[in-house]
Formats: sequence, structure tokens, C-alpha cells
Amino acid sequence: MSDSQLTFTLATLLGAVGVWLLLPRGTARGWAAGAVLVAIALGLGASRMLRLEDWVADGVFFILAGVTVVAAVATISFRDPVLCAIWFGLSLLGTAGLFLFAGAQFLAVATVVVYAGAILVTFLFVLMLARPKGRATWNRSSWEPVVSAATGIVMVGVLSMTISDVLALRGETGRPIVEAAETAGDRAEGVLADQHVALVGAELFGRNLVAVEVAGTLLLAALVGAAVIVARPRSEAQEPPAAD
Amino acid sequence: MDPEIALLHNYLIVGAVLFGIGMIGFFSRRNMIVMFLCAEMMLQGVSLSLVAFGRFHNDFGGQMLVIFIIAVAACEAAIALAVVLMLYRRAGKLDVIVWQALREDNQPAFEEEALPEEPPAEPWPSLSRAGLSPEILPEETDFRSRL
Amino acid sequence: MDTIKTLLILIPALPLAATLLTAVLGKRVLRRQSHWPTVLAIGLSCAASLVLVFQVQQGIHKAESEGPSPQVGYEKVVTLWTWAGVDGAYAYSTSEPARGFRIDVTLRADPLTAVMLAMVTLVSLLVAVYSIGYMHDDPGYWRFFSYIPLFVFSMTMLVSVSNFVLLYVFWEAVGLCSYLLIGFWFQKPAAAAAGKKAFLVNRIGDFGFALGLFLLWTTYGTLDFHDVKLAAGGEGTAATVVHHETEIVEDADQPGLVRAGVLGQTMLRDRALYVTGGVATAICLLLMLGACGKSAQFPLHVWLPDAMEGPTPVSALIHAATMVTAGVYMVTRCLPLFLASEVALQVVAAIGGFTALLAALTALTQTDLKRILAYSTISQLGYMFLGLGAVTLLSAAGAVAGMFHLFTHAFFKALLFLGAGSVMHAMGGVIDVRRFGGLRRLMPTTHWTFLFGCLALAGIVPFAGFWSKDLILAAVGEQAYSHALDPQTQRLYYLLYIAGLLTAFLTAFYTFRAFFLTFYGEERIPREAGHHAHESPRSMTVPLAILAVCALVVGAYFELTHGFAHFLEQAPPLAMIAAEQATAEAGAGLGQSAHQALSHWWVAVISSLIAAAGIALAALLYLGHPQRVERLTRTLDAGGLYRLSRGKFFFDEIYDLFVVRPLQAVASLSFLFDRTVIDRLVDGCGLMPKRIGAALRPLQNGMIQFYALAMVLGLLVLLGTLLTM
Amino acid sequence: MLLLPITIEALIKIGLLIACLMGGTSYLVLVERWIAAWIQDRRGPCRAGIPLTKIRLWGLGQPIADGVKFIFKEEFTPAHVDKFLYFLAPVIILTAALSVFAVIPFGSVLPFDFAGVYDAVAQWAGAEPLPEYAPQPTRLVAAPGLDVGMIYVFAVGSIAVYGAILGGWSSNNKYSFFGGLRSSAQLISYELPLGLGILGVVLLSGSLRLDVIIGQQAGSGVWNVLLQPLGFLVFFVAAFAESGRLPFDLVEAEQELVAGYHTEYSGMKLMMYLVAEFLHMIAAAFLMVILFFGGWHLWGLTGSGEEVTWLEAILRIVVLLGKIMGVILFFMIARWSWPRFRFDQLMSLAWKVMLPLGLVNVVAVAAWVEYGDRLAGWVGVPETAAMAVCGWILLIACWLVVTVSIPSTYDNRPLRVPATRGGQREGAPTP
Repeated sequence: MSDSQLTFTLATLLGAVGVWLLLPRGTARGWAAGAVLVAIALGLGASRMLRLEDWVADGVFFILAGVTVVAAVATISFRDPVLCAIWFGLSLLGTAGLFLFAGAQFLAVATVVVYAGAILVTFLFVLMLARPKGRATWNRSSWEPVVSAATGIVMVGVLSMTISDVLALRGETGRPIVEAAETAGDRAEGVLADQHVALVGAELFGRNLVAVEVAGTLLLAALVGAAVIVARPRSEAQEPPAAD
Repeated sequence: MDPEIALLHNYLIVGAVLFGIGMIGFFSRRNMIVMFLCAEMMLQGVSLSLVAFGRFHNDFGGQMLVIFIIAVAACEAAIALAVVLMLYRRAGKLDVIVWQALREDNQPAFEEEALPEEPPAEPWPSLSRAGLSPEILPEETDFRSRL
Repeated sequence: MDTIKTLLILIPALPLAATLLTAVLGKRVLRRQSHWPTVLAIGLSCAASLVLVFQVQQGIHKAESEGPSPQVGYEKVVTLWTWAGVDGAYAYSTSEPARGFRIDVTLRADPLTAVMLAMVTLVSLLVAVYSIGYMHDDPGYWRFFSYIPLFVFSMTMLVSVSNFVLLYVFWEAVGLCSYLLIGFWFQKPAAAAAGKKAFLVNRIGDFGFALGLFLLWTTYGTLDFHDVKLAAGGEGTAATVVHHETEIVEDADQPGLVRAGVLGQTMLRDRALYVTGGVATAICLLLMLGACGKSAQFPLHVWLPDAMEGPTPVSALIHAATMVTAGVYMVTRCLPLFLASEVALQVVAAIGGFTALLAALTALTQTDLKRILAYSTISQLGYMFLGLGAVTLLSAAGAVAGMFHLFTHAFFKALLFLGAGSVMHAMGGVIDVRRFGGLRRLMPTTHWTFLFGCLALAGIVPFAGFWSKDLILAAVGEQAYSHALDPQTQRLYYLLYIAGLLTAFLTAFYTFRAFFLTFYGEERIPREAGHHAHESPRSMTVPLAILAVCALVVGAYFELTHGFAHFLEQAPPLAMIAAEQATAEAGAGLGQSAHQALSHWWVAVISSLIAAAGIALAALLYLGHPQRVERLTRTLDAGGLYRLSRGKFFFDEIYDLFVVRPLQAVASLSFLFDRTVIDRLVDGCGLMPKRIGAALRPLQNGMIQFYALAMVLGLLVLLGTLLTM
Repeated sequence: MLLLPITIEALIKIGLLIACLMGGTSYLVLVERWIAAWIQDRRGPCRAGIPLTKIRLWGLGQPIADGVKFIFKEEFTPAHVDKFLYFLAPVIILTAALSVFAVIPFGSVLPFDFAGVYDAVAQWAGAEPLPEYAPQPTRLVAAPGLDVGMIYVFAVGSIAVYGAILGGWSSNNKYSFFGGLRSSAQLISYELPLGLGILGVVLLSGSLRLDVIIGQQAGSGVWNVLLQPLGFLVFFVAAFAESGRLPFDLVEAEQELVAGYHTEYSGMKLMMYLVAEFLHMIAAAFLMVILFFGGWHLWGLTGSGEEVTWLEAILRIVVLLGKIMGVILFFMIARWSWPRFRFDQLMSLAWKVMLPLGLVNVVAVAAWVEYGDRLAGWVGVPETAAMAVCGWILLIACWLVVTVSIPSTYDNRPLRVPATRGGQREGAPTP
């Protein structure tokens, strides 16, 4: 077992225990330990990240990735669904930042507009109307937290080890990878060009025009569907049963 | 090492972690809306990977896919929200465990274990009616539920 | 589209349209007027058939005036569309290329078909008109009039298709109509049972027929009657058939241009392709089995008497004039095949003669008027087969005679049945001759027309039956004469000749027995008659009169002008024999026809005398004192003969004992085996997935999160396998 | 290592921006009060001057005094609030309001290469020289490389909703909650016409970058407001609504909701909310000027190219600020001139009037971009003139259609005769 695999295995184990402790289990005990464990696991993982161009880039990336991942962990570990949604929003902002950092400007703003701007607000509405504070049993407890955390983290571990194995260890020497990086062409003319939006638009309405039309139809169908599902005749309108 | 390879590596790992965390949340959380958020988080992890691959290969295909993911996620959100609302109207809960009707006939339902009762929330201050001693009825402790 | 094609399509299409119209609109819209589409359609069909006869006649003349041609006889085939085509369906051996299987929907026009079409549509028209009066207050009026054109459609298709598969299809279709119409009053248990019986007995024959077809295809590689011209160099594939209409059999000598049909391959002059021996005999006997079923010949004749449970017009149309003659038609059509096997021909003749005698004996003592006529039908059909069996390579006289008898018989037997129906109608459904009598004053028209029919059936000069029956007897006698070198065969044909004569005597006797019992003697009317006891309405008597005229005229006209024989001999199966005969006569230069004419006259005289004797005996017994009959009955009964005849030779009982009972026993044994062994096995197999399902069922717990988890676990296993590999 | 000077340059610009915006905001408050006083025919703040002296300076010290007061006021936190969100909400809204200015140019360019200056300083300090690069003038935008400027404004604007809705909800107060709900509904609704109004401009200039949009107007010398007045109308109304000023201030309608979503706030947190509101207004003014009024461009004064002298650069900033000041003054005067909408009227205006008008504008501009030059060539007039004529005709036509087709139910006047039986109204006002 190589050094990197050892690190990732350790991070996986610690992360699994940490996430299990953090998940709502009907009791608040051990969340601090869980947070520490998750932090250590993330740190171990971060130690295996590769260095980028310079320290500014490194710093920006680590801040963005850290915010994203920590917010994600917070999303699944807070009881109060409203707070979950807020943390999820933060995670989204982090993701948008990562998009921006990777040069996908349009995606970054589109993610914020669509998710943070529209979807999340709607969810907040529902949450606020439905049930305040994470006091209900279904917010306080989880379904099989041990199994879930173990499965998910094993998945992450397997994926990370594979990625690291392929890219970090063989990134120096592995011919296909190096060649792919070298033959990709001048990114400043492509995905990182100044005229980003124009290129995205050309691609979107050129090669993917049919897909755009299909997606538009899908959106319309979803709109109609949602309206039909939620609408109910006035005679049936009644107060929702009292929430416990 | 080529910084582009390093970037790809880092993004893929972050994407995988995001995907995994979303997955754990989807498995274990019982609030339907939180489950939905977790599903979206998984999509975000995938989107990150796609963008990174697109950048690595200097190709817009990855970004196009993410745009369509966003579109589909918006549809999904609309429908899911509608369904969740309907389910909430019918059960009065956002608990996903309520909805086990599709199990086999003679299978026992999943029973949630009894949780220890939490101490009741501190009653919020409210003004007493003029001339009366302030009396706080139990249902008045949570006046927001009537909004 | 030329005239013949139009006519060939119109003749079946009109009745089919009438069927659909009546079936759809009959119950609610047409009701009491349901007969109109039927009568109109069949009338037009009939007219078209007559036109077709003249068209064929013209075609023959045209061919004759054009001088000698390689074509034998006259036929015109119209291909409508291809029903099915499979390339390379079957190969005999590895050395030969596999041949295709192909069914074209083809209609044909030749003298045989034309005669059958004309006869069928004409009789159908008269019967349909008759039915208007006969069925007038039946609740199933519209149903009746939707079945009748369906039958006409099937029957016209049966005689005009040019392919064995289609022949089989419509063979079954007329069987279906027969079944539907026998059981028309399905509320009556007897009618339902009779329908079932007819259906089952016919199945036996049809099974043989089907086997015969399979054997035909494996032997000849085609099921078309006619030859098909192909594109040059092509071999039997669907794509290479280029023509749609053909004046046939021109280039039979040039392989690759013609794919010979079944009957074309067996053409007498093309000896190289001639199949003989066991295969030919087997094919012919199987086909004959089919014909026996449909035409009610021994041993499958038992269904026809019971079929009289159906409405009388149906008996007249289907079970006397048309459908039951399908077997005769089929054997005639297949004569080139039968000529390949002498045994088969002898079997046909033997079955025909035996059935004729047996049925005549049975008819002697029956008391049910319609059953008497039914046995008479069986007997007359036997005559026809006897005639067909008397065909040789050198003489088609027997076949022509058989077909002629078929033609004349259709008219007078339909007449007799309709007359019986008229009596039955007047007697309020009573048909037992012992319960009524002396009706000649009450129903004069029926009386006179019935008399005409009886005379025709008995074979009295100059009525139709006389001419055709004599031709058959003459042909059989000649056959016996011509086999002078083969004593065994000669003995067989002499026996059959004597049986024929005996049958003629018996026919005359039982026919007039029934006639005298019904119309003479003291006037007796059963209670059931009620207000019906009077002459039938115009719609019933007019067809009777027409048929009576036909019964008087058709035989004499066609025989004296030789029109029928000349016309029919141009049909390909018979034309082949005629051509062969001409060649042989030219070679031998003998005056065979002189002998033929002489024996013909002798037979005519003898049979007339015998028939007159039969009538005289009947008059002696039944116009005189009833005690004479009783005495005679007692005398015969002492020897058991009377009981035997009365009990229809106990065929039903024998079949019951030897066929039905053993089958039932085997069936119950099989049932037991199925229940105890096979069902248990199946149950056991069924239990296995149930158990496995029960073991896996907890997985289906309705929790969406569990499902997602299961998916991911599966994915992890897959990933792990991939990574460790 | 070009990243470092760029980062430093950006940080300097950000610092400058924040300082100016904060200072500007406080003085805008003073201006608003003066205008309110002027309209109401009274004297506004005029006493606060230099502390501890008698020098009043026409009340110019008032903002400083206000600030001090806010800072020293007690941070009162009600017992029933959701603490975390209660503290978070004003931060979110202020951050969002400030973030908008990242892509908004506050001038044209300065004829001065920052990286070169940095290099000189660094070499003097003993560092290695920078690698070869092409010197370029300094752009007066905080984030000059962002190609999605306009959508970025949108995205950040949609985040601002959180501040209002979370503040309203976490305050645990009916009025606050209503305010939050209203705010989110209003902002989400008016984002659509806002976007449609912008879309026309973007279609015409072919870029989402604000400096390119200004450059296009400066280059042609024709401001967008002349070309597509309908788009301007839509954008103007939507921007008013987005910034939540009267007559669109239902979010904090004092007569109905006490103070809306910030009822329970006080001290610095309240100040954050108020500053954010002012920043929204300033951002709206900026966008309006940049998109429709040619940005820093003024005929015959500022020039129109990339090459500038110091004088021109400063003139451009002054012109831009002057225009913005004009728009803000209009905002302020409008506040005291119009009554507030009712909520259903607000929604009807957005969905039934502004959205269709915006669509009409977008379609018209798209058609013009596709076929306009041919049409102009066929008629034989300059393209810009033809477009301006078409645009104004469109505006007038739409105005007529809307005016005629608005149903009488939107008429706010009371019905003279109540409904009688049979559903017939006698003497109902004719529409």
C-alpha cells in the first residue's frame, strides 16, 4: 500500500466516524468530537492535494474548496432544515467560486442565479411555512446513520484513491495523461478565452441547439406539472392536519 | 508536474467528496427537503468534475453538460417541491419514513426508535391582555405554526 | 381489368358485402327487411355467374377458332395478391436447392368452375327467396340472412380459387356456415348436438384432407392448381413472378419459364413428372377421406341425416344442393391425380356404390320426410362418386356423368327439400309422414312440384335424373366391359353396376313411398298445424315452380344437345383425358363409340324399367290397404332386415361403442394423469420462485433511502471488481 | 507572477470603492433629508457642524453624528429571535450590496500601468523583475476580467434576497416575516422585467461587460435610451422596484408592517440594512446610467476611445458621477411625490404589464439586429436614426395598448353603485 493510499484510507476511516457522530442521532453527544474527526480527515485529504501554479492560486483554491466541503458537511449534520438550506447555499456559493476559479464564469453565475436565487428561496419558503426549528423527531434522528456514513465514505475513499492513483502518481510519467494535457491546446484561446460568454453561447446554440430546445420543453413540462400537482380544487381546500 | 493535471486532480477529489457527502445525507436524513438538497449536492459534485474535465481537455462539452444539469435540476426542483407540498398536506409531516406504502404486502413497516424527549422550548414572551394575568396556553407557545 | 376478372371478383364479393351489411345493420336497422341485401347480392351474383358461363364459352370458341395450341382445355387464372411467401422453406435433400413456399390469392375461370358457380348461385337465389316466406316469423331472421350470403361467399370462393390452401380455407368456411346453420335454433338441444356432430365428423375428413395437402406439397413442391409463368431464369421466388394473369400452360416444356402447378405436373402427357405408386395412392385416399367427410360418404355419412335439424332451406341449399357436393367437385378437380392410382379410383367407385346402396336401404323405412330425403342425398352423392370412380385414362365419361348428376341433382333435390319444407311449414313443424296424409288437395302446388321432383329422382323419362343417372350407370357398365383382361376388377365393376341398378329401384320405391304417404290417402292434419294448414305463400311456391321446371328441363336439354358434356370437357382435368382419348382413338381407329352408344341405350331401358317397377311396388303397397304394408314389415322383421334398416344399420351405436367410449376412457385416464402427476410437477416448479421471492421480499421495504443505499452498494461492488481486476 | 500585482491592484480598487461608497452613502442620507425638507417646505438638518465648536457648516456634520450614534447605540437583541440567522442576515445583505460593485465601472481607464509601477517598486526593493508582458492602462473596475458582468449583477442581486427573508424570519415577528415574504416575492418578480430590459441592450452591444456596453454607446455617440425607450421604461420601473424605494417600498411599509423585515433590528445591524438599501439605489443608478445614458460619455467633452489623457480620464469620472447624481436625485424626488402601490397592483404591474412589454422590446431589438440594416438601407436613412424612430414608435404604441387594455378593476377609484342581484352593475364606471 502506497503512502497516498494509506493517507486516504485513514482519512476515510476518520471521516466515517466523524460523519456518523455529526449526523443527527437523537442526541447531541459527540458532535464536537465528530467535527474534530471530520476536520482531521479533511486535513489529511488536503495534505494529498497537488500544488497549483503559485501560492495565491493555492490559497484561493483551498479556501473555496474548504468552504464548499465544510458547508456540505454542515448541511447534512444540522438539525434545523432552515439552517441546512443556508449551509447548502453557502456550499453552492463555494461551488460557484470553484467554477469561477476553473474559468467557467458563466456557470458560476448561472449556478448562483438558478440555485441560490430561485430554487433555494422557494425551499426556504416551504421550510419556513412547514415547521420551524429542528425539534421534530424526523429532524432529530436519521435513518441508519452508521450504514449510511460507512457506505458514503467508502465510496469517497474508493474514488479518491483511484483519482489520486491515476493523476497524482502517474501524472508525471503516465504518457496518456501528460499527452492529453499537452495536446489540449492553448486554453487561453479556448475555455479560458477573454470572450468567454460568446464562446459558450456559440457552443450552446451551435452544437447543442437541439438539446437546448429539449431542455426548454422539459422546463415547460415541469412548470405545468408542478402547477397541476400543487393545484387543488377550492372545495377540497382544507387546513393541513396539525403537525406534531 | 503540469498545473493543469494538478487542478484536475484537486477538482475531481473535491467533486467526489461533495458527491459522497450528498449521498450520505440522502441516505440518512429523513426530512424530504433536506434529502432533496443532498441530491442537488450530488449533482454539484458531478458538475465540478465535468467542469474540471472540460478545462483539462480544453473543451466546452463539460460546461454544456453542466448547463443542462442545471436546467434539469430546476425542473426537478419544481416537481419535487410540488410533490413534497402535496405529501406535506396529506401527512402533516415532512418525514420520508411516513411514505412506505410501496413495500411488499406482508413486510413490517420501519419503526422509528423512540427518541428521548427534548426539554420544551422556552416560551417566547408575549404581552398579556389588559387587566388579566398573563396566561400562556400550550398552543400559544408556538404561534408561528398558525402562519 | 377485363370482364372475367371483374366477374370473378364480383361473384364472391357481393355476398360478402351483404353479409357484413346484414350482420352490422340487421338487428337494429333492417330487422324484417334483412333479406333485401342477401337477395339482391345473390341475384347479382347469379347474373354475374351466368355471364361468366357465356364468357368462358366464348373463350373456348375463340381458342378453338385460333387453331391447335399446346394448351389443354381452357382456363384463365387471375392473381389478386400474394398472401404468404417464404423463400427456401423446404428442401428434400442437400443436393437440391430449397424451394420456396408461396400462396397467391388466385381465382380461376374454367368450365368446371363456371358450372359450379352458376348452379350454386342460382339455387342459392331460389332458396333465399323461398326463405323469405319460410323464415318470416323467426326471431333470428337477420341472423339467418347474414349466414346465407356468408355461405354463398364461401362456396363461390371454394369453387373458384386455384390453390389447395385456399381451397382448404373455404372448405373449412363452408363447414363453419354449415355448423352455424345446423345449429341455427341452438335453443333446441337436438340442433346443437347435430351441429356438434357435423363439426366433429367433418374434422376427421378435414384432417385427412390436410394430411393429403401436406403430402401434396412435399411431393410436388407447390399447391397451385395452375402453372405459373416465371421470369427467365428465375426459380420460384416471390420476386420473380412477373405476370398476374395467364392463359396457362403454354411453355410447359421449357423449364425455368414455367413453374408447374400440381395439376399441371400431373398432366398425362408429361410422363417424366408423373408420380405413381404408393405416394399417389396415399394422396388420393387422403383427399378422398376429406371428400367423404364433406360429402357424407361411408363411413363418415352419419352427420348428414342429423343435420336436418337445421331450417329446411338450409337443408335444401347446403345439405343437398351445394356444400355436400364440394367433395365431388374436389375429386373432379383432382382427377389427374386420381388417374395416377387405379386403386384410388376403385376405392372411390366402391365407396360411392356401397354408400348409394346403403343409404337407399336406410331410406326405405325412415318416417321422417326430411331424413328420407337426406338418405336419398347420401345415396345420390354415392352415385356421383361411383361415376367419378369409373373414369379411366381413356374415358372421362364417368366424371362428366358424375358432374352432370351433381348439376341435375342440385335442382331436383333442392326442389324436394323445399317441397318438404313447404309441407312442414303447413303442418306446423311436423315432419313425420305417419302423422299427416292426403295433402294433395290442401297444397296443390306443392303436390305437383313435389311429384316432379320425385319423378326426377326416380329417374323417369324425360326428367333430369333419368339422363344423368343413366350416364353414370352406362359409364360403370362400360368400365366393367373394358376391364375384360382383369377379371378381379371386372368383377368389382359388375358388382357396382348391379348395386347401381338395385339402388335405382330402391330410390324409385322410397321416393314414391314418401310421396304417397304425404299426399295421398285419407286427409290427416296434425294438431300443431293450426292456422298454417294451407298452401304456402307466393315467395315459397314460385321458387318451387321454377325448380320443378328446371327438374323437368335441364337434363333433357343438356343431354340432347350434348352442351353440358362438351362444355365441361374443356375443363383442364377432363380435357387432358379427352385429349388422351383422342390420341388413342386416332391410333387404334376403333369404333368404340358405337359400343358406347349401344350400351347406353340398353342401360336406359333397363333402368327405366326398374324405376317403373319401384314406383309400381310403392303404389301397390301404399295406395292400397295398409295391412299389406304391415304384413310385409312383419315378414322382413322376422329376418331382422327391417330393424336393421329402421335403425340406420346402427352406425351411430357402433361408433359410440368403438370410438366414443374408448376415447372417453382414454380422456379420463389422461385427465387423471394430468391432475396427479403433471399438475403436481408444475405446482412444484411454481413453488420455487415463490419461495425465492419470499426470501427476497424483505428487500422491498418501501423505503426510498434503502433503495438508494442498495444501488450504491451494488455500484461499490462493481467498482471494487473493476479496480481489483 | 503577474497574479500578485493584479491582486494588489484589485485590492486597492476594492478599498477605494468601499470607502467612497460608505462615505457617499452617509452623505446621500443627508441629501435625502434636505430634499424631503425642501419638498415639505421646511428646513432640513442644518445644525450639526464641527463638534465642540459653533461652526455649523450647513449641517454637513450630520452624517458623522449619525454614524457615531449608530455605533454607540445599544445592540439590543430580542429574546425570541433565532440568533445565528438574526446576526447573519444583515451581513448577507450588506455583502451582496457591496459585491455588486465588483463589475460596475466607476470611470473609464487611467493612462497608467499599475503592473509597471509595481515592478519598479519591487525591483527597487530588490525583487526579481516581472516576466515580459504587454503594458496596459488601468481599468476602473474592480474585476475587469469578468466576462459575465451583467449576469453577475443579477446573481448577487438574488443573493440579497436572503438578507431580507432571513432577517424577517429570524426576527420571529409577524410584521418582519410579512416584510421578508413581500421582499422576496417582489424581488423575484421584478427580476424578470429587469432582465428583459437589460437583454435589449445586451443584444445591441453583443457583450455582457458593462465597459463594453459603455464603449459601444460612446463609439456610436448615441445613447441606448434614445434607441430603445421601451426597454428603458421597463428597466427603470424594475430597477425602482428592485431597490425597494417608494412607490415600491411595500417591504417596509410603515403604515402596515411597522418597519418590515428590520423591525427588530437596531444599532449597527440596522445601519447595515439601511446602508444596503442605499447601496442598492446607487447600484441601480449606476446601471441605469451605464446601460442607457452612455456611462461616462458626453458629447464633445470626454472623447470616446481607449486612449485617454489624464484630463479626459478625470472628466469621464466626473461626468459619470454627475449623471448618477442626477438619477439619484430623481429617485429622491420620486419618493416624496408618489403614493405607495397596493401589493396586488405591484404584482399585476410586474407580471401583466412589465413582463409583456419587456418581451416585446426584446423581440423588437432581436428583429432589428437581424434585419435592421436591410430595412434602413431600403428606406435610405442612417441605421441609428431609423432605429430610434422605430423605438419611439414602439414605445408610443405599447403605451396606448397598455392604457386602453388595462381592465377597470385596476382602477383604484371606488365603485359608485354596489353590485345588484343578477350580477349586473348599474352605472358602473366606463373603462
